[in-house]
Amino acid sequence: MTALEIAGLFVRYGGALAVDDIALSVPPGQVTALVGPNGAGKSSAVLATCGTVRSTGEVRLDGERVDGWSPGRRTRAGLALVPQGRQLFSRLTVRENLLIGADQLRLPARSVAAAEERFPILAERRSSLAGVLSGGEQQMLAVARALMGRPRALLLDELVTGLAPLIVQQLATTVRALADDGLAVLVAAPDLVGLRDVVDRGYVLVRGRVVAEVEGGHRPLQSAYERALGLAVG
Amino acid sequence: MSARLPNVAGVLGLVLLVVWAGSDLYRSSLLVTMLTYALVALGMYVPFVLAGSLSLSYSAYAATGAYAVAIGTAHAGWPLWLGMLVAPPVAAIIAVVLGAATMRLSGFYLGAVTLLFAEAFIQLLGNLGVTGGPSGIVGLPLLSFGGWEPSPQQTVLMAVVLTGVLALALDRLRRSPWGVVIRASREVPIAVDTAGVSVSVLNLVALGAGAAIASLGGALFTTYVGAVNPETFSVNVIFLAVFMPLIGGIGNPWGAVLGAAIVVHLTLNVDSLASSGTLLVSLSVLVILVLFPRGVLGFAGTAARGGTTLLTTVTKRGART
Amino acid sequence: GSSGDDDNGDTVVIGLVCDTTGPGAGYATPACTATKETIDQVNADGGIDGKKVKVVQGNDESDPTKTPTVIQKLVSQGADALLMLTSSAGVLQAKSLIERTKIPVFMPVAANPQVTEPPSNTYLYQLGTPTSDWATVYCAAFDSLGAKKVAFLQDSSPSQVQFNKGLIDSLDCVDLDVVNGAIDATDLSAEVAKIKNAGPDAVLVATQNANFDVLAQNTLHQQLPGVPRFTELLLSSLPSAWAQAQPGALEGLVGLAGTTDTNTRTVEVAQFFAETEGADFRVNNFWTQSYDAVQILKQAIEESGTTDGEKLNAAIQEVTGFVASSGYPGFTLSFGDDKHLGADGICGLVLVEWDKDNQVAGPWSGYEPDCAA
Amino acid sequence: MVGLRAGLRGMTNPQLWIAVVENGCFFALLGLAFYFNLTGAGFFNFGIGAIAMAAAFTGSWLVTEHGLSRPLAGVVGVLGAIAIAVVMELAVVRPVQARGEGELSALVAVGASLFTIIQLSGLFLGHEARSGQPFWSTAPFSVGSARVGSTVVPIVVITAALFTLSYLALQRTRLGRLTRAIGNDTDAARVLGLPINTARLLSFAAAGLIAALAGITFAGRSGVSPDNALHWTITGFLALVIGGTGTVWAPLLGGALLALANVFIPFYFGGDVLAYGLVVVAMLFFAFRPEGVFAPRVRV
Amino acid sequence: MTTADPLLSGSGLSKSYGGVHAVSDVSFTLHAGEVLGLIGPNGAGKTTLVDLVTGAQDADTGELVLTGSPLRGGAAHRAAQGLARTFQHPQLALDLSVADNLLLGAYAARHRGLGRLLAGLVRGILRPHAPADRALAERLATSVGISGLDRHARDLTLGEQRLVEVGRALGAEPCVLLLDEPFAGADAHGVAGTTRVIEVLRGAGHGVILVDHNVDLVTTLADRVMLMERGRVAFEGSPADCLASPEMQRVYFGTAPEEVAS
Ligand SMILES: Nc1ncnc2c1ncn2[C@@H]1O[C@H](COP(=O)(O)OP(=O)(O)OP(=O)(O)O)[C@@H](O)[C@H]1O
Ligand SMILES: Nc1ncnc2c1ncn2[C@@H]1O[C@H](COP(=O)(O)OP(=O)(O)OP(=O)(O)O)[C@@H](O)[C@H]1O
Ligand SMILES: CC(C)C[C@H](N)C(=O)O
Ligand SMILES: [Mg+2]
Ligand SMILES: [Mg+2]
Repeated sequence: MTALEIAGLFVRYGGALAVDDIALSVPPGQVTALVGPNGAGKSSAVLATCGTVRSTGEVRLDGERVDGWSPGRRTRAGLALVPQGRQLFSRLTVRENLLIGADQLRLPARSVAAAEERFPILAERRSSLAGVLSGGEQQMLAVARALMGRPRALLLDELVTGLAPLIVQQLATTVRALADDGLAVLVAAPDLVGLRDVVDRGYVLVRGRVVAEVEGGHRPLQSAYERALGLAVG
Repeated sequence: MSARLPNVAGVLGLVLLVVWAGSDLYRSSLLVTMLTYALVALGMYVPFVLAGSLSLSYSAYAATGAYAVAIGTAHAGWPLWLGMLVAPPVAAIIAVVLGAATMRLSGFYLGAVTLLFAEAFIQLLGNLGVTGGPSGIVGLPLLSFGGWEPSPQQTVLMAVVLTGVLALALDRLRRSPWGVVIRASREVPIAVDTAGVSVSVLNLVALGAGAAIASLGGALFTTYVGAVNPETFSVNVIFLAVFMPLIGGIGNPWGAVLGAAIVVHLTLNVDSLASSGTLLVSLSVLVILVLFPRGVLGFAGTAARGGTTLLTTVTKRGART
Repeated sequence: GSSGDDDNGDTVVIGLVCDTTGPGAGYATPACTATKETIDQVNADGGIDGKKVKVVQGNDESDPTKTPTVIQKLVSQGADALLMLTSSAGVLQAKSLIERTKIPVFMPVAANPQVTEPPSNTYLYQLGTPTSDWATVYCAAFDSLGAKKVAFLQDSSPSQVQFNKGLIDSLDCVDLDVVNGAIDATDLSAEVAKIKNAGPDAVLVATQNANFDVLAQNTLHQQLPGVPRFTELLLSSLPSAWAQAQPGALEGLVGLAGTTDTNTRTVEVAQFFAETEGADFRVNNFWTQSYDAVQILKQAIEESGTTDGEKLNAAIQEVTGFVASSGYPGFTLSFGDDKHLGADGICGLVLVEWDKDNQVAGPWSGYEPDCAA
Repeated sequence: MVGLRAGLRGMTNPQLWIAVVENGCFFALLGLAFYFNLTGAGFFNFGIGAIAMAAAFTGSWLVTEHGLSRPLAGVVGVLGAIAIAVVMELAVVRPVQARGEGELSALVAVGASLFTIIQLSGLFLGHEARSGQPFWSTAPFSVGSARVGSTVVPIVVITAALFTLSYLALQRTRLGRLTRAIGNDTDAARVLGLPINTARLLSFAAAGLIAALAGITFAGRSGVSPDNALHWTITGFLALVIGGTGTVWAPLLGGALLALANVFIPFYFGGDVLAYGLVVVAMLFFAFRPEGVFAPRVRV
Repeated sequence: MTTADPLLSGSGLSKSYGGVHAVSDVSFTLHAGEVLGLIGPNGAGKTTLVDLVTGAQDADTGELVLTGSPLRGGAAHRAAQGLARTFQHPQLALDLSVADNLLLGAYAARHRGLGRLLAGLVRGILRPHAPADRALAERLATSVGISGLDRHARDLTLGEQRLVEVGRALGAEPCVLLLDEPFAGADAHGVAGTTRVIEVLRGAGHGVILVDHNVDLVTTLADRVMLMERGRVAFEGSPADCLASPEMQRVYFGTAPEEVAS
């Protein structure tokens, strides 16, 4: 059974179609990649899945229809998101940013301590405002916030962007471990840098459409992506 | 094409207003009040709408224009038009000095200090001797250019031309490289600064230009009415100047002119006995903001586009059948 | 002033500028009502010279940028004369315009004498009493108390400072200590503390802003109990403001008023207004002066037999010895080429005293001008 | 020497300090109402002064014209103020902001609301000033040579209570944290699916409540009229801005500084200098502290 | 000035916030026609160093010299001397079009100083549009590889916004360009665009400081690499030496196991 199942998804901004009738399945225990060039519609698809952009189509979590649910309800049902960009509360402290995540998931305040341990710098700077952290430190904070609790499905939009190789490696290990624990993981990114070794399967998205669905690790996915890009350019 | 539309409509609107006013003194007076407000609102358009700097001392700049005319005429025996020439630089200097003193402020911090300044300026006008104290200066002569005394309509016509030219100029400025730089400075000051234009200096220039334009509004009013006192341009004017561009639509300086026309119509021309003009204006601001987000001009633009589409569809269909 | 389309010769058009919704609404609203009721009565009695009086009305919200346009509007509607119940600032703004428009303008309740001072005052008239007369009355009152050193607490708005200038100059009978407070102050403790430090024999609060007056009286009552307090003309006409004072804060306060019920004219006019305003109606000078303004205009039109602005203005300047419905019995109003403030002498002024319930108890016992006519 | 003695006479006059405390509390409460809106919705609600006025004015009208008891009128005034604040959010601010037109439109919309409330109060309840009808006042008493008026103790107690409660609510509760997060970055909150509408509504309601309590209590000193609204708005705004928007305590400090200026400038330099004094003091102050006393600084 | 003189050099630069020493005593040189790669772990102080050089923040201590004269003053002043930069978090005017954002650098260059600002105001009214500007926008767009000039910047994805920033900086015709993580989140197409810009500047004898975490790309593009760690320079040298250095191994690839959290 698939943890996260998306079918017939459309996202429109004004007149423009950013996501054009895509279907994705994100099985538990596996890391599914969603690759595509900039502007392909990856973030739009991810955000639509979480309900934070308007969309049409079906989203199922463990078989249950969740499209139509509020984003908060989807989060509580086990759909966790690391959004792209700086989606932090700059004038709240590091600790408070984590607490917001804990609150949203109805977790006890002590779960924050565990999240801080994931990245020692966060523990060190826990009472700094999030807005003074470096770009990468902010990304760590966003990741730590989403990984609190026990989600059923995890959507990671450009998880490793802006992070130094050391941290990337460490996150790759974490992602693998979470998947092995039975989590359904979707990583969206314009390339597979840093996550090559942990990707099990994936989709190639070009101009809002899925042009390839690939099983069997990152290698076939990479070549499908390259073929698709050749196509897209030509 | 569509960028020209507001300009054409604006000029046409002003021409129609002049025709409508004709030789009627009441209508001329309405028009002068509207142009006064329009000039103050156009003045505010530069720093507020383009540069995003919330300077609230616009009553002071309008008053500067008014007093430049009145003092020049009453104490120095100048012709009125000379005062109108002197007003903009004087107001610009005041604005730049105030701006320099508040250089480190932005947003609401700037708003707070400039609002206090506006209130203190009114007090100052009432306490100085040269301004005629609280009773101000009355009994100014009529406008005259070396013997030629324009009729009230001719005066109104000149004011209309001035306002129209300024609106056109600001629209061109808005779209020019200078306009792009200043509009960018509102959203991403750091990007403009690191591209080589000091945002503080840019703001000073915007404040000075805006004050100069606003002072023309005050000068016009006093020239037409022949008197001024410290309360002529009260703090109320500031709020109106903030409202008017929004009512008309901030996408274009003509919005400020349109907003002024709407405000004057609602406060002075609507004939519901003893009703409150302030209430009518503020209610319509609310209605406009909630219903037509981009102001009346924005709404008209959408409607016009919608209309054109409808029209072309209809004509096409007509052609087919 | 017979240019408008509504003016077809068998009506007299009176333009009314009332600030019914702006900062002047507190006093302009009753004065406006009084004016309209008086005009209704004039019409019921057959009008002026057989012509019906028609009212055209505008509201400038005491905003000087609007006043000139509102005046133009009424003129374009055919107004032959104007009654302005709005702030002095607005009328000051329109002075030049009024001079050019050449129709008479009355400000029945305005208290600011600058309005009718030159320049551009040919067509402007006020019914109020000049501040030099106020000084005469205050001096007599201070004298009766033996007060030598008086604190003068005024709001520092430019118009009030100017207004009080004449009064201060004329109050040379006492040693005056002038203290200024911001007109929109939320607190006057500092000002009152300064007064307290000076140790005056009496305090005079001089403001046209009722809020300022009440705040001053509350603070003085609390911090200078026992020191006699005086106020200017406004407070006595605004019963609603008395309620704002803290319990007992107005007790013993002595203020100028414009009416007394020893004047039978006043009582008659009060009865007239009570017919429409109800039994609780209390008359004050807003009502009587508005009433008188209409009557003077009526008299002038009838005398001159015309509504032509300049002729009417000349006729107004002929009005002398008009028996007013305010002040002490026999108080009269006269106008002339260089007399645009109507009051003849100090008998338009009545000193009244407040009681412990913050109500005007009646004339002050300390001093009464000699007005036995 | 004379100057020094005169200087000391002001600073050691307890009456003046009582005035500073009373006014400071009032300004601080108005500033706190602004702060709540700023924290929860990320913008300055210039309707605050009008809401405070409307609560006090309506309460007074109910007492004097309809014989309601003061506590009952107070409750009606407070509920009315909350209702106005909520309607402002639902009918004006939210629709305007939902269009993504940015801060400017919403700001003008609340400005227009301010004038609408002033005019509607005048239209329905009259433009004349009314007596204040505080639901709680104490008998005046003396402390040494100084008199403590009937509204001083209540406003101090209310201020202390509201500031403490606000601090606890915003800093120590989940809802408070959520509110601050949403006011800080609504877009991020939307992406994370936080309950934006509810938190904003609560922050408007809280602002309405605080403004109402401030207005009703302070009106007990010398009454209230629709004309007060604009001045109250400006005062509360200044209190918050001077304080610096950084913490709950900012408006308290800002209110205190403003009250000091309002009391001691007139004492030493005269009331006519207040207007000039405030500009000069504000300019000097902001020259050193361009973002108020407590200001959070984050990077771009 | 001889050819060996650096284009830009900094010495003893420091900046701390409270107890955090974001940059401590950093010195560097950049020669004409050189690309200096700046790498280091998250929080090493790279962005802060870029801020100190461009004047976006004031240094606590340190000197900067550009073509032989000291570089002081605010950000605008330094930009006028020929510095341009991009931001780690893109700073585009979202209400303006892509074309206007691209042209902002060139436009700002024309308005440097009060005199030119006032002249530009008048010129703007008299002649708001120059066809050459449109052509310039198109040229800049082609350089970085972006299309849709009339779109709102608001509608761009983060990746596209980064490219526009690079184009904007290029439009200012800088002699030193500082790029803060231009490759973060970029696809192959975006990488190619930015690379093109870097090569153009290098070819013209200008200098580039390139900050990024994509070590492969930085070491390929850079002539020299500087490795920062905790606000200090840990290593400086050629890309090959850097990759081989023990500092690099330790700091960047975490051979020191205690650095890795489980
Ligand atoms: N708020 C918006 N309004 C209008 N258009 C948008 C909006 N957000 C995204 N788009 C457009 O939708 C398309 C898809 O954007 P999306 O952010 O989903 O792409 P992406 O694949 O995540 O790209 P990237 O790798 O750069 O993050 C792009 O063309 C973008 O310009
Ligand atoms: N304003 C500030 N207040 C407090 N600490 C700050 C501030 N600015 C930066 N720092 C800290 O200084 C350190 C250096 O930050 P900087 O942004 O320069 O790092 P960086 O090398 O660019 O990192 P990244 O690769 O993650 O972008 C970080 O630990 C950061 O948290
Ligand atoms: C008390 C009022 C009748 C006077 C008014 N404030 C004026 O300026 O004319
Ligand atoms: Mg994306
Ligand atoms: Mg960085």
